[in-house]
Amino acid sequence: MDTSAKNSVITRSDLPLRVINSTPETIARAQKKVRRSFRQIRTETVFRRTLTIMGLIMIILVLGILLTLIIQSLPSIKSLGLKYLWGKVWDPVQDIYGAWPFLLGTLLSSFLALLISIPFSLAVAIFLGEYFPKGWMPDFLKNAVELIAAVPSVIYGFWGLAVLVPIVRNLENHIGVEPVGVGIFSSSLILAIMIIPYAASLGRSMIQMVPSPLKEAAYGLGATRWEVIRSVVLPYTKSGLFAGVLLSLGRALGETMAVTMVIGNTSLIPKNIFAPGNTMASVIANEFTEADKPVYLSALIELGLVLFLVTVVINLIGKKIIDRFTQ
Amino acid sequence: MAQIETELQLLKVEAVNMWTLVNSQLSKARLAFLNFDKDLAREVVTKEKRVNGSELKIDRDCENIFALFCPVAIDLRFLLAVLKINSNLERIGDIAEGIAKYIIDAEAPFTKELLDVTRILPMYEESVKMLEDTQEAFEKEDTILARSVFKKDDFLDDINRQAHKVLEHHLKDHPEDTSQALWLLSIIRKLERVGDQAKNVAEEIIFYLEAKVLKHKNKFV
Amino acid sequence: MAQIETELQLLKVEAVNMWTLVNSQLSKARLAFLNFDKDLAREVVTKEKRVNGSELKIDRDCENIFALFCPVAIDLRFLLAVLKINSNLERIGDIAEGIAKYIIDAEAPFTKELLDVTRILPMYEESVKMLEDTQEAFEKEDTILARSVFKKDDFLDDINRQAHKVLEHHLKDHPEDTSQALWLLSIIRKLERVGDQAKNVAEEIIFYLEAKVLKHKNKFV
Amino acid sequence: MESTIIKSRNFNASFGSNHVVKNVNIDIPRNHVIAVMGPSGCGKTTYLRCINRMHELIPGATSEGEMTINNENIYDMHPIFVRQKIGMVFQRPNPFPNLSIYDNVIAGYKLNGIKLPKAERDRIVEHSLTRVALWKEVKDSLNKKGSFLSGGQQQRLCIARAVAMEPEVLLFDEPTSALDPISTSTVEELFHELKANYTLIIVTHNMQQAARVSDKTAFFYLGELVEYDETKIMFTNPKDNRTQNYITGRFS
Amino acid sequence: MESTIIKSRNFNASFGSNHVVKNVNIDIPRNHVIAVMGPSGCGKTTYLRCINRMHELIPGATSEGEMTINNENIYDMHPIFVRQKIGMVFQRPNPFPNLSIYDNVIAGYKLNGIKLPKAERDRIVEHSLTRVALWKEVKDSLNKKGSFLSGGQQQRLCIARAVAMEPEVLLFDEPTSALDPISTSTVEELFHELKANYTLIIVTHNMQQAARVSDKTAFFYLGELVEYDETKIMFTNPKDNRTQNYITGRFS
Amino acid sequence: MDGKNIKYRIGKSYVAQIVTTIFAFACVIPLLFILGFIIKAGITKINWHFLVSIPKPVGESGGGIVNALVGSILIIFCASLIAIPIGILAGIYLSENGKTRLAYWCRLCVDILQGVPSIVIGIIAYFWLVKPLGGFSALSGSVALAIMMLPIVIRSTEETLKLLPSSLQEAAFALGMPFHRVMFKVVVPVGISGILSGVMLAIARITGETAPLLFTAFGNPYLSFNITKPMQSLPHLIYDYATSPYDDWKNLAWGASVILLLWVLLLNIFTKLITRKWKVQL
Ligand SMILES: Nc1ncnc2c1ncn2[C@@H]1O[C@H](COP(=O)(O)OP(=O)(O)OP(=O)(O)O)[C@@H](O)[C@H]1O
Ligand SMILES: Nc1ncnc2c1ncn2[C@@H]1O[C@H](COP(=O)(O)OP(=O)(O)OP(=O)(O)O)[C@@H](O)[C@H]1O
Ligand SMILES: [Mg+2]
Ligand SMILES: [Mg+2]
Ligand SMILES: O=P([O-])([O-])[O-]
Repeated sequence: MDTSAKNSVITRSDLPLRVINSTPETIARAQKKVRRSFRQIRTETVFRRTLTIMGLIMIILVLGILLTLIIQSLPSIKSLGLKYLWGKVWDPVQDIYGAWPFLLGTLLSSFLALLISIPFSLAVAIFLGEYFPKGWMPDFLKNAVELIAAVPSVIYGFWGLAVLVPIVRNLENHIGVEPVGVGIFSSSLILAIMIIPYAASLGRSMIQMVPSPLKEAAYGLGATRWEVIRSVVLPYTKSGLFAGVLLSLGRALGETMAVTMVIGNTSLIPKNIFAPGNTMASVIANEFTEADKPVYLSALIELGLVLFLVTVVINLIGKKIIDRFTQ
Repeated sequence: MAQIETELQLLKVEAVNMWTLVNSQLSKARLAFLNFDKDLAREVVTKEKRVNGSELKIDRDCENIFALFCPVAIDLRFLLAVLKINSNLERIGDIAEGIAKYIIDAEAPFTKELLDVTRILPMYEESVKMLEDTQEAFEKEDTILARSVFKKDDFLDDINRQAHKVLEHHLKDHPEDTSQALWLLSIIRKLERVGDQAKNVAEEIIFYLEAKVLKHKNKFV
Repeated sequence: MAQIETELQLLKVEAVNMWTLVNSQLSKARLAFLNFDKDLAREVVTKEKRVNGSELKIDRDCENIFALFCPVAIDLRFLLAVLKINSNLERIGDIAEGIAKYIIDAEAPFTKELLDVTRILPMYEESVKMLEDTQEAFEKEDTILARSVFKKDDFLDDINRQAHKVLEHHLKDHPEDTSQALWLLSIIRKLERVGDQAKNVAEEIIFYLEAKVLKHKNKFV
Repeated sequence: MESTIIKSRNFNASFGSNHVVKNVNIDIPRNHVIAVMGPSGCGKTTYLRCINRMHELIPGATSEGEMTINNENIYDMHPIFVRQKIGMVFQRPNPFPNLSIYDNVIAGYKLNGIKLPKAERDRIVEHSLTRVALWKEVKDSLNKKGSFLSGGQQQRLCIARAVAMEPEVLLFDEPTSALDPISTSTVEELFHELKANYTLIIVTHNMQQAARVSDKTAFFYLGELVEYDETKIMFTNPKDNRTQNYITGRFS
Repeated sequence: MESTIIKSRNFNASFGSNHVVKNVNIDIPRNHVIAVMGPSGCGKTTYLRCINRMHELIPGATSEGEMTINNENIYDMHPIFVRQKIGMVFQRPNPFPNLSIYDNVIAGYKLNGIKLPKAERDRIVEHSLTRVALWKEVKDSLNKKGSFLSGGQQQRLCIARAVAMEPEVLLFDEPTSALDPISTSTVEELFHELKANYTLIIVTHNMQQAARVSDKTAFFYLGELVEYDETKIMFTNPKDNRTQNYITGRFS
Repeated sequence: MDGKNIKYRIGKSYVAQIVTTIFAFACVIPLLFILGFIIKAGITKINWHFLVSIPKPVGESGGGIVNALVGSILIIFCASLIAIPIGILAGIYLSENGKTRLAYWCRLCVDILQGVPSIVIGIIAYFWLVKPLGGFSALSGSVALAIMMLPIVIRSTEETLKLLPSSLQEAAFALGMPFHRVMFKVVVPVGISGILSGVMLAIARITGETAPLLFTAFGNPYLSFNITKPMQSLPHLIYDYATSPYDDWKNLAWGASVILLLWVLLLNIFTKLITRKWKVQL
């Protein structure tokens, strides 16, 4: 829409028609009104430009992030090349930088967490979305799940360190692996709890979006409640539920503090899921301020770049699925 | 008030006007007949155009209401009744005109004796009365009054049925009255129709108000 | 096909049946008149009930279609036309019955001379023909045929207008024919009505097909 | 012979303390089209949903009184049986979006876990789609999703889905209020054909539709059944003043 | 004297490459009710929205041709002025939910930043609400939110809001299709009263409504203006076969 | 369709429902554990002194967290100042120009931003602010947190405005209102509860964030009001002291955890109240 007022001259056609044949004072009043309207029209243009600039800022921001990461990790990319990714040893003291232990640690802890959390988040989603959308009990559950998401990750880490790690150590004693307590398994447990709300609340809203006529159609054909859920609700929402899982995964991959506090922070390749390890995020958190050599710092930033790319891709896929679902 | 109600109200007014007009035509034709007043008769013939115009207007209004408002139940019955009453009234107007034309064509005033034997004067009065009664019944939505019309029609029918015999008898003694007798027979036949039409109108009024189809009932039951 | 189309189709069939029935009544009355066949005349009187029944049925059907389908445009015009045609046909049926009753009441066969001077036979034939033409025009949706009816009506009107003079004249010479003349006059007046009714029907057909209101037009323009 | 298929005696339904269907007595004859009309919120939908026990799916909804199908009390049967016998079609066409047209038609069997040989399934699909005059239009795209169909076709697909279960009664809740006039007329024409095999109960806001499609009409007002009669009589000569006022558009 | 207020000459409108209003020529007389009807998707709404330049709010929407109000080209004026002169009422009643009834009525002034003395505002509110026959019903609850009103009342409130700006023309896009029959009839009755002061253009799906409320009717088909005539004539004797088929419910 | 089959199906339905319920409520157990433990461990440490004094050095018991409290408040306040206006305006932009190419890329970027791990944002803030300005500062922490807030505010604004019926805007346009007035007088006020809840959510989320602060605000054992200098924050303090080997410090961390938890909890409750109160019935 062309909103620029061509000029501020008030023409006959700008006046309200009912005014044209009236007394001079009503015409003057109307002209005043019209002049104000011209001011409004100019403000409108300024406002639209401002909005567009805000939109642009977001793009610049993201491009800036990407560029910064790339530029800052250039030294490491140049000196280490691609084999950096599967280099098995990380030893800053000897200037050996291999990211494989952290990649493995990240993947292991995240997928394990995902595996543990899925049944619970799905159950919450179905319970809240379909079985009991209203009432005090589901309200309680809903708020509780929201609270899980709200608790800061550093508190999970702290609790994990203080409570969970000793329990896991006991467990490890029982099953006969090296009883360190801290390690991939502990961090997966913590992560699993932390990511339940993401898949659950997304799943719940997806399930609630299933049009009730659709469900009623199934009831109308004589289906039981479970059959309605299995044959109508779940198929209808499956892509949405998958997107919820993806978003949880993205969250697990990027989670820093809780993991840092319970994973053990060793640069060795984890031998099993109980072994201590390190994730990309936690290694950055631990070593960033200590990185004294340019390559060391750059190698850490390259880790950040990889983390950035992985999480971005996963998140984007999840978002696309949700967008498609909601349309 | 819903738009259709306004329209139906207007239609009713129109119908009542038509009634009044037709009534005045019939009464004037009667006066012309009584006083053998050819001028008045000519006026009746001229005014027939007005009746026709009125009929057309009501017909068109009914059609528009049907098309625009989709009437049902009592509204529908009212409209259908008005449609039928309208054409009946127009026919009565035609009859008044016909009688007027006869009077114009007739050569001489009718003899008192002939009028007496045929009982045409009470017949005429009664038919005018019937028409008035139906109008009142319609305006006041009075089915009792409408029903009263039926009995009066029997009276007309009786005179109509006797007419042939009476005239034949009269002509035997007064062959000079042939022309007059022929006119009177025509008029009596017409008046009988007025009675029938009035009865039809009364039936339509009852149909609209009570949703009973009376037509052809009293004849066979 | 939309439900209303089916209903209108059925209504049309019904109307055509009524037409055929009325036509047969009128023709039978004619035969009874020609052959002075009182039995046939009585049959006509009895069968009049059927015509009435048919009229009632069509009326009720029209009312239902109005109430249920809310017809507009050509459908509406068709229904209105059928409504009017229906009551006209019923009137023609009545007239056939009336003629039959006259024949029952008449004492002796009509003399050839009287028939000839009044030209009642061609009049009768023509009116039957008019009715048949309208039926065909209705069935075939043929407005040209419908229009042709108007001319025929002039012929009837002419005979009707002459009737009084002719009969008066005849009676002067043949006073013994009084009764017959009176009957014939009644019948002629009735046949004139048949012509009018047929004309009305033709007008309705044209109205429905072309949406032109012809009524009262040719008379005054 | 006209026989009664659905019968209510002193039937009541409530949402919690909100009494929305009051003492309804009605006899619905087999193989007829019954229209249920009345002003908004008068309980038409609620009554309809009581017939196949969908009402009780809403938390807090209760009902009492007698409601029988073929003289068996519906409320003594298991709802699953009831719903198989009494199909339902909703306001907006709602084919299952994740299923093909074919699967939508036999969804009732699939949902109920009834396994049929392929030939039998094909027969049911063809038969049901033919019944709703959709077979010709979709027989070449049975494996496509139903969502590419037009509104009227989708609604007919939903009717086919209900028909496939071979119910005795079909309930329709404002089946055309989400359709444009052309689709509406395709669906309305269908009703006449369906009534040879089923009993149809249609809730509609649209008086003209009730007039066009139904044999008998029930008029609800404030939860009461005010009048129930032949449609022709309802629209030419209603007995109750409330009916008359409603259909002639005069509202008090 | 009947004078033309809105006039289109060879008016066209498109959504991108989708040409939805084609060469429309129409003369709309002052102080009349004009109904615009036609099958779904024929461009009725689009044409209506072109009249007060709401069409161009949709990205990619274009229009060309002449459209005048009182012989001045609407497309030479600034849309803000056009819209103050030509009010619009939408399908669903949409009072501003965050404003009271009072504020809703003068929203056109208040939200445009036009300051009026309190007395003047009171006068406008009372006058507008009286015009739409709502004053009596709401005068004691002017400070309540509009959402507690019934559908018909809300729609009348929206009309009052448009009326408060003293427009010359009021556009209605299916103003009653979201209302129940009772509310519909309250709104329809209003049209007759409003036409004394405004020119009303009403898009409607409901043929009967067009018949009931309008003086003239325009019939659109596939983007063309097929016929435009007195409503009475349209419904008793339409000239175009497409019109006849549409209004008699026979669709090809 | 025999009765046995039906009974089996109904039974299955019930079993499924029970299993679902059990799994759903199982999630609550760890939460209760965590909350219970933290409150038990931390609540006794909290007193007035704890709230108004700065931490004591190693070996001295007592001490408080006032520096972290003040720091958190300041950092969050500055982050909000940056993120809320930009976020709301960008949200309006997205909801209004939904289909343009720029909006597509903008939306994509917002989606990307939402998925960026917090630690990466920390890195970015480090390079954009800490290095150029020559030292850690609260301000750089605020910027990092603002970047984290942005996508939440933008998306919640956009979603809220999109959910509003378009008839609302059209009604306003049809009254001849200019675009900015339509937005600020009609659309935003009606959608204010959704926008506010997005803002509160964003604040709640960054309140607990530690990673981006690690190398921006850095932490500071002393009370500081200078946003261009390093500053302590609650989560950072918890992280530092929780991973320290000293019991006194751990106790301090437990206390701080309870405070942080309460803070987040209150924010959540506050959000709920606000959205309920401001919710406009459409
Ligand atoms: N799910 C529900 N919970 C509570 N009350 C309800 C519910 N559904 C409907 N009602 C109430 O029950 C009454 C009847 O509703 P019902 O839907 O049967 O009316 P209806 O006649 O179908 O109206 P409409 O024509 O608007 O569909 C209404 O007044 C409504 O307030
Ligand atoms: N926002 C839009 N963007 C693109 N095309 C549109 C848009 N709105 C409408 N159209 C197209 O323009 C055509 C005309 O639409 P319009 O809304 O004017 O029809 P209508 O006659 O009002 O139909 P209805 O009765 O369904 O409201 C339709 O075919 C539609 O596909
Ligand atoms: Mg309902
Ligand atoms: Mg539209
Ligand atoms: O039209 P008629 O009065 O002669 O039946």
